[in-house]
Amino acid sequence: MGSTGHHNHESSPVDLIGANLSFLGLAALLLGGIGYGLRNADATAATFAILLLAPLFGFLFNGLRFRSKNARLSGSVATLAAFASFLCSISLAMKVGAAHGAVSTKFFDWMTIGDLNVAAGFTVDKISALMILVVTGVGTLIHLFSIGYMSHDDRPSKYFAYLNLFLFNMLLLILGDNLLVMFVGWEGVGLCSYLLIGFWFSDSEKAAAGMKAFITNRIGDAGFLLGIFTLFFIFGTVNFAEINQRALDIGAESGWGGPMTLACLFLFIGATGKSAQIPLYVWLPDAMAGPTPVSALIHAATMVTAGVYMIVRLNPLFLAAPNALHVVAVVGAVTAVTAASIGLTQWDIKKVLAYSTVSQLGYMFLACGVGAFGAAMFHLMTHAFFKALMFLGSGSVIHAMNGEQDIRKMGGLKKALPITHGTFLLGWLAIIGMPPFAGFFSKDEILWLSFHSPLGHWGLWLLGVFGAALTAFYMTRLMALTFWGGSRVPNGVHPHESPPSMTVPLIVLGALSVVGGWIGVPHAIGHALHVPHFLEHWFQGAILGIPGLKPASTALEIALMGVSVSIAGLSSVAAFVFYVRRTELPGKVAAKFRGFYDLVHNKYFVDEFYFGKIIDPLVEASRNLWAYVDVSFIDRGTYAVADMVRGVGSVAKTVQNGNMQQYALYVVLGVAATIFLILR
Amino acid sequence: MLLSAITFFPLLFALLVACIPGSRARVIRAVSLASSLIVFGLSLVLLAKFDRATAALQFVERLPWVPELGVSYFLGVDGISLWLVILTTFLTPVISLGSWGSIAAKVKGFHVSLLVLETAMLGSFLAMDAILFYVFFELSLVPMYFMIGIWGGARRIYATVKFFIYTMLGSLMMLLAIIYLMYAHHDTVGVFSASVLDFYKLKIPFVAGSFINPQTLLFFAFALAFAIKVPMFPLHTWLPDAHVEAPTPGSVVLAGVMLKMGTYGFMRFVLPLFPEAASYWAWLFIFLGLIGIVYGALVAMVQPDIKKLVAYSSVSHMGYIIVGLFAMNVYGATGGLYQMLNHGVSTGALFLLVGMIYERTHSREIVKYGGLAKALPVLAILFLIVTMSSIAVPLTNGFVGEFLILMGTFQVSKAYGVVAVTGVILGAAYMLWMVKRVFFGPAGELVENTGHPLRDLSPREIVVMAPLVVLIFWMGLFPNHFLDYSKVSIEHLIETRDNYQLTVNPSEATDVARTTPRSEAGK
Amino acid sequence: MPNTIDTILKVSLNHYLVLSAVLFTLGVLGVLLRKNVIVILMSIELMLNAVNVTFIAFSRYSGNIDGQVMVFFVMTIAAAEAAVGLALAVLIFRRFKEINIRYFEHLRG
Amino acid sequence: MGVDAFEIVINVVKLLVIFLMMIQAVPILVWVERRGSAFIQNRFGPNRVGPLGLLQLLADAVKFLFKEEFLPRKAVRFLYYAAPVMALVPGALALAAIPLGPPIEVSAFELFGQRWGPYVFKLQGYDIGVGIVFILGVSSLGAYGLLMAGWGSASKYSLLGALRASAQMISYELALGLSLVGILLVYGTFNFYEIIAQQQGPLSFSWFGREVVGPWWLPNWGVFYNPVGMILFAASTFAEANRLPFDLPEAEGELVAGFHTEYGGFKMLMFYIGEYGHMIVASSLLAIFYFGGYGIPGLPVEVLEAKIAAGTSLGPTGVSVLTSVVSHLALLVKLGLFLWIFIWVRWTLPRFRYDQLMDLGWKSMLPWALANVVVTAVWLLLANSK
Amino acid sequence: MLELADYTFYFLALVTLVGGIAVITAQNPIYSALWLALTMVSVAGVFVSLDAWFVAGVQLIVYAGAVMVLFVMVIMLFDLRRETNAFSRGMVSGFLKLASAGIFLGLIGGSIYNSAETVFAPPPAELEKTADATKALANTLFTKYIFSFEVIGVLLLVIAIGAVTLSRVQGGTHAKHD
Repeated sequence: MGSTGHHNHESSPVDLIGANLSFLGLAALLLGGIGYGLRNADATAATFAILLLAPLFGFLFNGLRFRSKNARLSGSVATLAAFASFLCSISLAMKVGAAHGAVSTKFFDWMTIGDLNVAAGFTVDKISALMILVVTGVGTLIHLFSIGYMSHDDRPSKYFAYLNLFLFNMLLLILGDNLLVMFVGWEGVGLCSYLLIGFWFSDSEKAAAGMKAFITNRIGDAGFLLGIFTLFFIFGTVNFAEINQRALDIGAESGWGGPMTLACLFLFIGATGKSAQIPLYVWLPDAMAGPTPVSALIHAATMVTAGVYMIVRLNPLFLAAPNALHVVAVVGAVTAVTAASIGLTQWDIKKVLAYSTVSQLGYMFLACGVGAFGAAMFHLMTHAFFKALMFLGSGSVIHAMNGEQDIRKMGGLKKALPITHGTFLLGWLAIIGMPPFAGFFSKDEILWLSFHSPLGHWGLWLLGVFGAALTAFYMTRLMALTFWGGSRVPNGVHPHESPPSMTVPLIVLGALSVVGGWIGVPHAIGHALHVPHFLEHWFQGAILGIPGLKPASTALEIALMGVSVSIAGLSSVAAFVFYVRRTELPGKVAAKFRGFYDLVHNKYFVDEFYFGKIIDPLVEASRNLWAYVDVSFIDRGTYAVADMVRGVGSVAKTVQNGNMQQYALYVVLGVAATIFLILR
Repeated sequence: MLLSAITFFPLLFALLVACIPGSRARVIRAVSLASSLIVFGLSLVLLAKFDRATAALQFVERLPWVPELGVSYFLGVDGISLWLVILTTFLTPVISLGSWGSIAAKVKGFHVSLLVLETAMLGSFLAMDAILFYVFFELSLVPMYFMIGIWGGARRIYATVKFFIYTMLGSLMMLLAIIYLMYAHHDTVGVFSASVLDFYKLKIPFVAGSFINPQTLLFFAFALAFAIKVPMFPLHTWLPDAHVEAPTPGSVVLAGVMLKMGTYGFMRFVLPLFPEAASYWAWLFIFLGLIGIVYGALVAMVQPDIKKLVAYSSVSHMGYIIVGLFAMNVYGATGGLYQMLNHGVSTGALFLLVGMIYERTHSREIVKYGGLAKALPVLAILFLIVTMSSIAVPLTNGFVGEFLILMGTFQVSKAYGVVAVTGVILGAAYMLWMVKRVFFGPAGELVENTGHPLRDLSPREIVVMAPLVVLIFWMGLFPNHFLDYSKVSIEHLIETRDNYQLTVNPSEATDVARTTPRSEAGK
Repeated sequence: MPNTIDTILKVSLNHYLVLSAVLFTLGVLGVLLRKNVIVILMSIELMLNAVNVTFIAFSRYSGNIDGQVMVFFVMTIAAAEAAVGLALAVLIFRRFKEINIRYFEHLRG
Repeated sequence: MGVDAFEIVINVVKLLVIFLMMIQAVPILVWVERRGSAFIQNRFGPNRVGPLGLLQLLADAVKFLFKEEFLPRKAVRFLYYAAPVMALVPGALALAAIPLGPPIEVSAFELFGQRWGPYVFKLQGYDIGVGIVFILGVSSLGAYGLLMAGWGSASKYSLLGALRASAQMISYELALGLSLVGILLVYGTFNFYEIIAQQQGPLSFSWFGREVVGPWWLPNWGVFYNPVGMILFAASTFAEANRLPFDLPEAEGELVAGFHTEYGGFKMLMFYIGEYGHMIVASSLLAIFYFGGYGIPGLPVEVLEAKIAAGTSLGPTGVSVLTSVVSHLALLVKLGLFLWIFIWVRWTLPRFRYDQLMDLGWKSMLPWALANVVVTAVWLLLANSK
Repeated sequence: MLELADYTFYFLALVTLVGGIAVITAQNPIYSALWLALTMVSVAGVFVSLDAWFVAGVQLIVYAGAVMVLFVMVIMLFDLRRETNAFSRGMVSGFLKLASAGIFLGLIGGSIYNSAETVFAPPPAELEKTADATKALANTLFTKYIFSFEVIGVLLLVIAIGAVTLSRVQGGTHAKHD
């Protein structure tokens, strides 16, 4: 392969000319789009155009020179594109803040058939403003991080192209003013996820992981589609604003069979796929096959939260279908606990984080399910900060360990990777919910509302707290095994701190993990500290309040807060003891509960169940269908008919025996008969 | 004259090509390509002059052919056939150029066949006289027969015979039905006519629940012909064989255009001619279409041969179109029409790419592949794009069509919708699995041991693929550019389905009156 | 006053037609009964001649020249047919050293 | 009844006379040929019997008549005997259709108390409107004589000769017929009398609507209109008559004597008569089509008749008879010339090879003849257009 | 009252039919061919009796002169002798063949008997002079039937090529030796 590889390095003149031409064309396209916005509408349209087209431009620029190995150039362009988007996001968010409402624009009509009129229309309201800030902000940081991370890769240009494409699609998802444009982004991010997970496609397992992600997502997407149809046939529109308005007009429906409930359930299927909830979460841990920054961006901070975002986006609709919300809450809570429990036993640093993500997403859905959409968005944001931080941190570790991901072969990295360790520590504190770190505020709001909301239940709260304890335990375990204690690093590996392009994002994210939660200080505390709940104000008007939410006693809230924090604290202390002080204990416990341990360690055999009981039988059945229905039944039937015809033919062909005089006789007889008929 | 020009120019050029000595392969290819481009240019003129505000037939040409039987040379175009015509003229140059690599022997015969085939296909999309339609419909079999039979693979004779007999059987039924309709016209109006427009005016007796009544029988006679051509589920087995044995250009033209003749027939004949029967039996066709979607996808998943996989994916995709058409609402019908174009573009592109792979490694067995993306990155990218179109990822053309079809289906029944949606999942499954096994993973047996370095796409091959890729995105991004032309026609078809009438564009009516066959017959 | 026999014997169109019919039937018999390809070809010529007689007779009795034109065409076709038929006969003879019509059975698929 | 019987009698008499003329001409031609060849080859030839060997003819006739009749073993009797007759008859029939002079117009006269006439006797066996077509048709039957002879003799030489002969005849018949088409286009008729009538007087034709008239001595002969056709026709007639340089059927070196190898005596003589008959017919046609037939250059028939009427004191019948005789003599002179050319060529040119013969016929003469037709047609179209 | 023309017709008809019968009964193909030639000539005579002089001439040239000569040549070339069983075998089929031919003749005869009297009862009109008739023939042929004429021309060309191709022998006198 050496020669072919060499061959590929050199760009042929055709490629070069093509790349340059397309670069010019694309630049013209970008400028044209911006110009269009400036000329036709206003600065808003132009901002939207730049926001969307900058990553697309980055994608095309890098994509057309995908053979390039120049990580610096590719990365810079990509990062700049993301940063341009970020600036636009800020501008738009400010506009939204100033307007106290949505800012919209429409580029063109996409599909106009019958009653269906879908425009390529985009809107920023308070929900999406937050979302684009997170996505472009974190996205920019991760792009920056990637420059260093991918510097030794074979195809950095392709990588950045995919990353920019992802950003573009994510923005479509967020900004689309109707379900279909959201669906475009929805599938688009899935596609990018597929491409990025399978980025190192030469490894069969990584390619398989990408495929698995895509197909699992597809199942969810199918549900999403059905949801779109249902909504369209209820409301005659796919526009978010109109749907929400009409849902509000109709009011809540009871029972399970109502069209809105059905629509919500269909949409929730979509959300479980995209946001890795039970039963479609299986792809996310496998998705760790992709480059680590990708895991940070897509599989922690942004894409996987799309389901939550979608539900929040449609919160009036979901509120009109309380039964659907119950399903969301239960699925969320159960996922939170299940995933956390699996996280306890994983040895792969990224897998731990992956299950952690699933678990945290469960919290967000729990929040949605109890009607606390603001809390869900809040946790979404803080989670984006600290989980991105931790993934990038793990990326830094993996980079330092030359690609090693098994935490059993780490330990004591604190010294070698001080910045990484420091920032990771902040993330750890955030995720286990230590006040005043970001995670504390958001998670606590969820737990409180799950208890307190009329849509909630104490059982949900209990699950949430249990999950929090598990979270604290496995995160501490991760910290302990990776950074603390004695070194188990194999010989020949010399961990070293990453370059600034990687550490700077870490630091920024670390800071955000600390302060990110302060915009949503709960009333119970904030009242005392005179700190307002910024976020709640921000969402006023965009997110409906929980219907029938009674004022609660501050004492109860603080008490519950104390319970959860202390349980988490205890849990992490226990983990510290287990994995730093008395390292023999985990083995003993595992031996004691062998069966349970195996169950958890093997992720409850869900993958095995899916493959063994659904996919393999389906493939086998397809083989049989082919062999028996197609080949044996239909073709045999055809042959039988053919044989019949041939039989008739073989009888009839005795007439045509090649004896021309007999033919002539037939002719004569025929002519005679004709004459007879004429004369008759 | 425009339609006649579009229809018969390829035939004329075929004659021209036939006059070039067979040894001058380059000249033949160049002339063939140029001529198909000229025809494409003409069809663009048609597009530019097309009046999208009316559902009436446009550019009508009508000359008596057999005046005694009311058979006329009757061409016309409306929003339903317009895009199929353009699809045909668009794909032909692509195929022509694409064939440079795969057709090395008997170049002249191939290009003559291709051009004759183009005439036949265009004729069947443009013919508004049932007999004329039948003639073109059948004529299209002949060049295809040669294409598979001469330039095909090892079992080509088996495949051609199967293909030919299957299709022939169905169309014979259709011929009988056409003759019946001509007589029916004679019985009610007093003169023979084979004009489809006149057929629309007939009221054919229908009895619900019974099989033996004229409309139901005629309905099934037509439906059988088109169902085989499409092909619909239990009648599909000729397709994989034909595709596997056909040379690449043959596959492209077969999947790209010829299958559309079946679905077009449903739209032009079956639905409007037999409204009651079509409504009554719609469940059956939706049912079979759904089975086709799922069954085609499942069987595609386990195919060991790339081309066969794509062929079965065609079965699945065509199932969508059938379901969409028989949903009988504006979404389903629009989606169905759009999906015809999509399938032409995407599956055509897929077959071309498979052909390009085959030209390099001379095998289509999936298990022998792997890691092809590393050896042939450009091809892999194109293949991935086309795959995305085939599995209907948004912003590609496939999404628009499939979305509309699913929506139409969902409107008919939620259950239908749910079943149809599974096709979306399975479609992704088999295509991506195939992509994974062929392009990803470690280098496979064939990729490693070809004995010569695999060459990535040549400029010619990129030129072949470029228009298809552009179209994939264009159709996905701006479906309105295309649907605007068909909208009025489809809405007319759906809304007045119980009493569908097609008129001739009034501005051209004077011409028609002058050459109407009846006045000829009266002499 | 011509008698009945004379009336019947007086040559009219019918006489030519009957002559032609008989001649044609002779040709038919030749085609049906003979084995030799060449004789069969000759019998066909016989039939064509019979037809020519009919044409000319009708032409004469209806005062229409078109019949003679037809005869030209028939003669041309006859010449062509003889040429190809004989060529085939030559081939058959080369192969089988005999020109029995039955050898043409080998031509069936 | 009376008219029929009279006509039949007259026709039979005419046919007999013409047949006898042909038969009588043959010994003379044989003598000429022998003497002529001797002259050409610088030897004496038959000069013993009678003056200039003229009586040699009689001697030969006697020898032919009294030779032994014999039938080769295995010969097919009927064919063997029928063949010479078949060789003789077409020539005679063809000759009978050729006008040998202007018609004799007999004014009404009284004889045996009955009133006869007026009659018009044509110097021709019988008049057929489509004369040339008939002649071609009849002479094409000549092939049967050869074939029957070849087959009936049960001899390989004969058979080969016969096959060659008939193939040659069929081949050259095409060129023959086509070469005539050109001149027929010019005349616009098949009728010999009309053709000859058109060739009387000085050369005159229309050229783009203008009438062009040549000097009085230049006759209005077909050869000036269609020289290529004339050459082709002449060449084809050589082949048709199986004369050198086209005498492949009786090529002595290869086939002994071709189809008449097995013949002797009177039957042999009949073949000779057939062959010379062919020559006579061909010469006559050449004269009629290209050289004014019985017309005298510079002296059209009408003028001749007028001069005779003026110069003698004969009645109209006598004038007509005299005119006919003079014209006939003119034809005879031309015939003699052409026949001499036949003989001259025979003793001058060598024989073709068989494939050369076929090539010449199919690949040279046929295209030339076709081109001649086309060119003539175009020329006529142009010339007659105004 | 029978005239000369009538006797001529009967004579020619007799010759024609005898010739025809002889063609199909002669055991030796060469006699068949010669008899056929005779039939052709007498058919030409029939044409003459119908005032179709030109066609008669063409009949002589084409049929008697060329086509039949070709037949005779081929037969001679093959050296076909008297055939021991010249007729195809099979009692049943033979009977069937004879019967069908008989039926055929009967039907045609019957139709002639039934129809011709009524259709062509009036005595034939005299055609113009033969020369004019030939011109009329040419006019019809080259105006009304010009297309057919051209088609026939093309057909002849095709046939000529086909016959040459069929009977071409590899390595004949004109083959290139190398």
